[in-house]
Amino acid sequence: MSVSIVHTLRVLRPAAMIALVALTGLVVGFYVNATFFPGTSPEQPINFSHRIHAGENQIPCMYCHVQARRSISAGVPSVNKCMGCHAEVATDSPQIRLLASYFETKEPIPWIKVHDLPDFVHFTHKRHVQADIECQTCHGPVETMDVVSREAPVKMGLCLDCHRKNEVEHGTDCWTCHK
Amino acid sequence: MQTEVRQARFADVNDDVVRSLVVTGRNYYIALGIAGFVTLTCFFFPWFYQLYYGIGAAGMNSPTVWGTYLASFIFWIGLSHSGTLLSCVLHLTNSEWRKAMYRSAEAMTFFSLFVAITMVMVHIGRPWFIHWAAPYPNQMGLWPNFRSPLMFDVMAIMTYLTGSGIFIYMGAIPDFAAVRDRTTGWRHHLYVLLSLGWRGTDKEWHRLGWAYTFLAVLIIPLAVSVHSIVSWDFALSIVPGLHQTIFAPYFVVGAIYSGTAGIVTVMFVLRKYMNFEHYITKLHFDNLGKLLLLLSLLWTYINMLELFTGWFSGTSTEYEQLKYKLTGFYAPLYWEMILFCAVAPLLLISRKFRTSFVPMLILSIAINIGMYTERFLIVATTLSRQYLPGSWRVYVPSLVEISILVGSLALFVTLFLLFVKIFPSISIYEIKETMGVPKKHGEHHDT
Amino acid sequence: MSNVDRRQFLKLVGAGGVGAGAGFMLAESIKHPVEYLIPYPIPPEEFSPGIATWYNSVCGMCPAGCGISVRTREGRAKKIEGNPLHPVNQGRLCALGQAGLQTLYNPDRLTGPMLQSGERGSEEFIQTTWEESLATVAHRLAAARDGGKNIYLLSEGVRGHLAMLLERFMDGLGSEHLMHYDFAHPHALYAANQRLFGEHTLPYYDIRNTRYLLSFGADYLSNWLSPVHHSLGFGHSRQGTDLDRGRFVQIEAKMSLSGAAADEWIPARPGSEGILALGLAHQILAGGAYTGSDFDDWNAALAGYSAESVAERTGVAAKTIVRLASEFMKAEPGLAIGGGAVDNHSNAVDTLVAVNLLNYLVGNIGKPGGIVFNSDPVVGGPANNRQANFIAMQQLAEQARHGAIDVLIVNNTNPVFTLPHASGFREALASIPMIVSLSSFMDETTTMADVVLPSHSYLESWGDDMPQPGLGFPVAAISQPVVSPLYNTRATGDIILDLAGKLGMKDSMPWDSMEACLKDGWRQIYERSSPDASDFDTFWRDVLVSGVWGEDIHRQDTVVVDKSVIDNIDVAEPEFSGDSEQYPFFLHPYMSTAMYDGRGANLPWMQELPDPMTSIVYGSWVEMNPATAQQLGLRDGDLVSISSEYGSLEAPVVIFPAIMPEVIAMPIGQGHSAFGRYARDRGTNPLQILAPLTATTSGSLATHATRVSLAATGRRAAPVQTGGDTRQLGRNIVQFTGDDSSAGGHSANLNSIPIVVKTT
Amino acid sequence: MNFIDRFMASWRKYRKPGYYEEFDYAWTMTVDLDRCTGCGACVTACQAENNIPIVGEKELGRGREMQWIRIERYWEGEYPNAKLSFIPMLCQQCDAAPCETVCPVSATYHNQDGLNAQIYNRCIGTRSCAVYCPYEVRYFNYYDHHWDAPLEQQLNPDVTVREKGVMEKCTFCVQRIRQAKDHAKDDGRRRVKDGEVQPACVQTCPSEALTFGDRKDANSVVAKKMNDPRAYHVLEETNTLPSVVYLKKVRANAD
Repeated sequence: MSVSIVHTLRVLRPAAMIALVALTGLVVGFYVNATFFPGTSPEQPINFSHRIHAGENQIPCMYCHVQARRSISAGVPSVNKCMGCHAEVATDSPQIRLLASYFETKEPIPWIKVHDLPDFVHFTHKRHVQADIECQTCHGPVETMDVVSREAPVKMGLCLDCHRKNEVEHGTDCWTCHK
Repeated sequence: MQTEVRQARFADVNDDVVRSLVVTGRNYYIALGIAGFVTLTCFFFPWFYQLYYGIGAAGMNSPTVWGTYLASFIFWIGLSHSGTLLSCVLHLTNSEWRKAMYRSAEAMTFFSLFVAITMVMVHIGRPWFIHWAAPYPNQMGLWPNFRSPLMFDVMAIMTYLTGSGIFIYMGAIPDFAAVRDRTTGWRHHLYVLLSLGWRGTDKEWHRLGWAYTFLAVLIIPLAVSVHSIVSWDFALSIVPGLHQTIFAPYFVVGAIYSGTAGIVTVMFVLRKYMNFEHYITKLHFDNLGKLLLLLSLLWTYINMLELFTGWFSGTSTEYEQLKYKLTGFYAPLYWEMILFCAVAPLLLISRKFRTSFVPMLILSIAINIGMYTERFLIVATTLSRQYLPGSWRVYVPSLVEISILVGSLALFVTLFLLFVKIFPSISIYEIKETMGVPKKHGEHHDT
Repeated sequence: MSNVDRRQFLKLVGAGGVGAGAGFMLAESIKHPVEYLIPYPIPPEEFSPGIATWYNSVCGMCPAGCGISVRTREGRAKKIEGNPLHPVNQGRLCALGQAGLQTLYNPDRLTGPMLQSGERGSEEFIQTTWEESLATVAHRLAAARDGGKNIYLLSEGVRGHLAMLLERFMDGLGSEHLMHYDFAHPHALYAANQRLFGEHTLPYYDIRNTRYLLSFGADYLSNWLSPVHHSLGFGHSRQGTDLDRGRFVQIEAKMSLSGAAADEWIPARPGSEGILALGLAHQILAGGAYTGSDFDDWNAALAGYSAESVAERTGVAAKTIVRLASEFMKAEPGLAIGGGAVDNHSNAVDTLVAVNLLNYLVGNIGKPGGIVFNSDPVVGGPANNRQANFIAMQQLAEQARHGAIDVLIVNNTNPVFTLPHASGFREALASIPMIVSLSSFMDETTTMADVVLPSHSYLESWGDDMPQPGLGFPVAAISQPVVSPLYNTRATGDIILDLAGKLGMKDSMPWDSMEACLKDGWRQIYERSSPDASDFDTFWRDVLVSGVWGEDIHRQDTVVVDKSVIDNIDVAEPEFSGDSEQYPFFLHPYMSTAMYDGRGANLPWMQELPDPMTSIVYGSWVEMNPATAQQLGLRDGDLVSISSEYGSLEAPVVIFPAIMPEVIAMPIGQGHSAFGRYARDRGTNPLQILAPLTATTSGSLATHATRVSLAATGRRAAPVQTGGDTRQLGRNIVQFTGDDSSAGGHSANLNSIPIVVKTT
Repeated sequence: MNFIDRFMASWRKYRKPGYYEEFDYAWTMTVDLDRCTGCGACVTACQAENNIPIVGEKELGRGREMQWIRIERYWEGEYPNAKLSFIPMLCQQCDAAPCETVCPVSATYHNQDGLNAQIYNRCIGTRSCAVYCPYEVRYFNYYDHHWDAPLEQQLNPDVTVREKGVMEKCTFCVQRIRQAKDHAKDDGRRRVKDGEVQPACVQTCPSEALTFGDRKDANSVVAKKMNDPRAYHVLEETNTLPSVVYLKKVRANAD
C-alpha cells in the first residue's frame, strides 16, 4: 500500500495525458493566432507604404500628420493632402489611381486603425510630441514598414514605464489618462 | 433511547460510515437532483442573467447600494462561524461530545465560506475583474488598497478558507485511509489520493495529533478576527447605525449564534437521513441547546445596547435610524427578528425542549431566519436612512435577488450532499475513541 | 509512450485539436474590433480633429433669445453654453437651453418632406422630395392667391429677418392672415402696458438693481419672459453688491420656483392679486410716496381699497398689506412685476395695470432698478404685434369651420396641444383643404398636416434675433448653423424664400438664401453703428465670431398717465367657469421649468430633470394642500379624476405644502398624443379641460379661470420622484443666517449690464 | 525609526488633516444658497458635459437616478408659512474622503489637484464607496446605458462612457481642468489662472450661485468667498473636509 499513490497516478495517466495534450493545444492555438494572425497589421484600402514615404523619401511624420503637435489626435491626411503631391508624383501607379478615384468621387478613405486605444484612455499626441518623444517610441519603426503593424504593445504598462522613467509630473496619476 | 450511543459496536463504526459513502439510496439522488436543479435555476440562471444585464437585475437603488447579496454574504460568513471555531474550542477543551458532530460542522464552515465568496461575486458590479482585489505584482505597479476594510476582508476570508480547509482535511486523513481500505474501483483510487498514503503508524498519529491541536489554536483567533473584520466593512464607515464600536463583538456573537443554530439543523438532518442515530444523540442537542441559550442572551444584550446608545446619542441621525428601525418600513422584519432570535430561544431554558429533536430543529431554523433578517436589516435600514433625508429611499429586493438567495441555500445543500458522499461525515477514529475498546466479540458497553 | 494504443492516440489527437481550436478562438475573441480612421476628403476650413470649435448663435428653445456658444468636435455639436458676450444671458443658460442639443440629435426628428397618406391625425405619411413637395405647395398657394381664397400662416413667435420674410411672403400672397402663436405670450401684459404707458411693448424690468421685488404671480426665475436674465439679476440683487441685500416677495396662490426663492411667499385668492395691488397703491398714497399733481384723483379712485376691505377680498391680512406697502415704498428702488397666473385671469389686464401702477406711484419708471422702456428693434418693425390671442385663434377655427380657409401654413407651433379642447381647434383643422407644416417634429399639429416640410433645428439654420423683452438698449444677435444638417431638412427661411421664388415674389424677396438675406439686412446695422471694422465683411465676420451686437443707447422717457386710466383703475372680480358648489377647486395650470409649454417633453434630459419643487420626473401630477388632501381622504400617489365643465382627466396626487387649500395645481407640458417617443402618451395635459374663457380686453386665454371638481378613483399611480424626505430633521443641511442689513443709500447703474459694442 | 514608527508615519500621511496642503491645487466650489433658485440648469449642464446616461422612467422609479449634481429640497413650516430651500448636492471632493479608504482596488483616490478621483476602468463595483459617502453623491451604473441614435452624437469625446457595474460621480469636470492645465502649459505658465476653468454647472448657473477656483490662491474668487461669514460645510460633523463650500441662505426677518 505504500506505493498506492504512484499506482493510482498510473491508473489515472491516460486521462491526465489527454488533459495535458488539450492544455498544450490551447496554449499553442492561442499563440499561433496571436503570432501569425495578430490583427495588428490589417490590410488597408490603399497599400500606402510608410517605408517609401517616411523611409526612402524622408518625409517628416508631421508633414502629413499635421495635427500631432497641436491636437490630441495626430490626424490622418485628407485625400486632398495626398493629391497635393500625387497630382504630380507617380500618377501611373495603380494605387495612386485608386487614390485619385477617391479624390474624384470625394469619398473618404476608410483607413483601418492600427494603434487603437480603448475608449477609456485619453491620450494626447500634443503633449508627447511637444515633449520631443519620438513617434517611434510608441509606433515602432514605421519608416521601415510597408504595411504598418503594431510593434510596441501600447498598453498601460508601456505608458507607466515611460512616465516613471522620465519622471513625468504626476505622470502616474490615473486621471492623467483615464477620465 | 438513553443508551443509543452505546448500541453501536466498535466494528460497526467503519461499516456504518463506509456504508453512508458507498450505499446510495434513491432518496439521496432525488434530494441531490432537486438541490442541483434549484441551484441551477435559482442561482446560476439568475446570476448569468444579472451578469449579462448588470446589477440592475437586483432591486438595489441609489442610497441603498448594498442589498440582500451583501446580507447573504454576512449570513454565510456567520454560518461558517460555528463549525470550525466550535470544533476547535471543543477539541482544545477535550469535549467528548464534539466528536460525532465536528466533521459535518467543519464542512458547514467550508461550504458556507464558499457560498459566501460566491455571494461576493454575485454582489460586485464587475466580478470578472475580482482578481484586482488580490495583491499581485504587475507592470503597472498597481496594488489593491491596503487601507480598505474590504481588502482586510479579502485577506481574512481567504486565510480562514485556507485554514479551515486544511483543518477539515487533516482531521479526515485517517478516515480516508480507513475508507480506502474498504472500497474498490474509482473510489479506492480517490481515497488513495486523498489519504496521502496514511498508514497509521505511531509517528503519523503523533504528528497528526500535534498539528491538529496546533491548527485548532490558530483557528480560534482567526475565526474571531474574520467576523470582526466583516463587521468593519460597516463599522469603519460613517453611516449612522453602522458606525458603531460594538459591531465587531456583535457580529462575532451573531455569527457563532447563527452557526450553532445551523449545526443543530445539519445534525438533525444527518441523524435522521444518514442513519447516525447512534452517534448523534440527545446529549449533543442538549449541549448545543445550552450554548444557543447563552449566545441568544449575549446577542439580545448587545442589541439592547445598540438601541440604548442610539436613543442616548440624541443626534438626529442616530435617533431617526432608531425610530425607523422600530417603526419604519422594515419594522415588521425587526420584530420578527426579535421574536426569533431573542424571545423564542428562551424556551431553551427547559431541558425537555433541548432534548427534543423536532422542536430544536424548528427553533434552529427560526434562529437562522431571524439572523438572516438581522443581516438584511443592518444593510437595508441603515442605508436607506442616511445623513441627507432628501435622498432617503426604501429598498425592496427584486425577484432575482430572492431567487439567488434561495439558490444560494440550494447551492449549499448541493455541496453538502456531495460532501457526505465523499467525506466520512462523522469522524471514524474519534468516534471510536469515545466508545472505549470492546472487551470481547459481540459485547458492547452498557450505560 | 510505447503503450499508447491506437484508440488512446486518437483521443490524444482529438484533445489536442480541440484545445488548439479553443485557444485560437480565445485569442480571436479578445482582439480589438476593427476601428476606422476616416479623414475628410477635403477638410473644411479651420477644422482640426481633436480640437473643439465654438460657434456663437442664438438659443431657439424659448422666446427669451439668449445667446449661445456651441462646442463642436469633429463637426458635431457637443455642448451648448451661454454666450458670455450676449447681454441677455451673459454666458449663462437654463436647463431647457442646455437641452437644445437634443432637438438637434433627437431620434424622432423628421428626416425629409412627407405627404399625408392616411387620414389626418393618423400619422401615415409617405416620403417625398423637396422639389415635389415645394412644387405642390407653391402650386396650391398660387391657385389660392389667384382664386382669391384665404391663406393663413400660423407661426411661432419669430423675430428679426425671419419675421420680415414671413410678412413679405404673406404680403406677396395678398393675405393679411399672418399670425404668430405662442402659448406663453403675455398678451395681457402688452395690453396693460398699452393702457397705462401707451406702449404696446414689453419694457425692461431691472431686477438686477432693485432692492425690493414684488412679484404678482410672475415666475420670473423659471419661464416668465427672460428667466436666465432674471436669474442673473436675482443673484446680483441678492448677493452681488455691497448694497442691501435685495428682498423678494412673491404673491401667488401656488408657490412657484420664484416663490420658493423669494424671502416671503404670500398666498392671495386666485384672481385677486390686482385688488391687492390696488390695496398697496392705496397705502402708498397714504404713505405719501406719490407727490404728483393728480394725487387727489388717485386718492379718490383708490378710496375703496382700504387695507381691511382688500384683506377681505384677497385673503391677505391687513397687517401684511400695510407692511408690504411700507417696505415697497421705502425700498430704493422697489419693483413690482406681474405675470404667470396673474396674466391668465379674466381680469388680467386690470390686474397688470394695477401692478404697473405701483411702479408708477413710487416713481421708478425709466430708472435703474425699475421699469425701463426699449427703443424699437434695430431691424424690422416692433416685434410681436402679430401675436394671435385666443380670440384670434378661435376666429381662425371659426373661419376654418366655415370653409373660409384654403391653405394653412403652420410654422413650428403647436396650437393643437396648447389650446383647450373646448376651442374646437383640432376639429376645425379638418375643414381646411390644405395644411402645410414646417416643423422638426411630428407634433400634434403636424399630424394634421397634408404636407410636412421638415425644418432645420435652430442649430442648423441661419437667423437673427432681437431679444424681447429688450434690455433697455438695442441688441441684435446672429444665429448661425453650427453643424451641417443631419437630415434632408431645410431652414424655415430657405423654404419661404424658395416658395417665394416659385410664386414670383423675387422683387420683395430677392435673396437666394436666408444667409444672403441676413447679410443684406445687417448692412443697416453696420451702417448705423459705425464700428471699428473697416468694411462690412470684417464687421460681418466679427459679428459671427461674437454672435451679438449691441449699442449703448438708452431711451429717456417720462410717463404721463391720463385721466381715463385713473377713472378705470378698478379691478373686477375674476370670472370662473363652473359653479363653486359643483366645482369647488380652482385649477392652476403652470408651465414647468423643464417642459415650458410642452416643447420640452420630447427631450429626454428634460423628462429626467426633476421638477424642482416636487422632484418628479416623467409624468403629470396634481398638487394640493395637505388640508385639502386630508379632507378628501387622499394620500400622495392616489390617482384622482379632475373634471371641469369641459372635460376630465386623471392624475396622481402630490401633497404640496405651499398651495392654497381651494387651489389645485397641475404642470403643463405632458400629455402629448404625438411628438416622439419621449413625449407620447405620458402624463396628461391640463390645458385640454380648460374653459374657453378669455381675459377681457387682451383676448388671451384665461388659463386660470376654470373651476374643477376632484374625485378619487381608488387607484394609485405614484409619480416617479427622485427625492426622498423633504424635512431637514434638524440636520443643518441648508443653513440660515439672519438678515442683518439695514437701509442705506446706494446708486445703481444700468450700464452695469455689460454691453457688447466692440466685437472680436 | 523602527517599524511601527514607519508604519504610523505612512498611515498619517493619509490620515493627518492637511496632507493635501502639499498638493498643487485645491480646487474648490462655493455654492451660495442665497442665490440658488433650484432651477436645475446645473443638472442638465452636467448631464450634457459628462455623458450621463438617460436612465428612463422605470429605472428612475426604482431609485437609480444618475445626476452627478442634484438639487435637494427641504420644506419647513406648514401652510401658509411653508418655506422651501434648495441645496445643490454634488461630490464634495473631500480631503478626508471616506470613499477613498474603502475602495479595495483604489479606483477612487485623492489626486494631486486635491480632487477625489474616480477611475472607471479600475472600478470593480463593490459600491462600498457609495455606502461610505455621507453625501450620497456616488452613482452606480446598474446597466449598460444606451442612447437612441443619433443622440449618441452628443457624447463628449473627452469623457469616458461608463459601462455597467461601475461607480461614477462628479469629477469637478476634470477634463476641463486638465485642458486648462494644457493651455497653461502652451502659454508657458506653471499654473492655471483663476477663472480659467469652470465646471459645466458653474459655467451655466443662471443666478451665479456657483463659483469655482483654487483656494490655495488667496486672491481667487473662491478663497474670498470662503472668508465670508456665511461659509460652511454640509455635514461638518462627519469631518470629511469637503472642497465644496456652501454659503448660508439669508433668512429675512419677516413678521
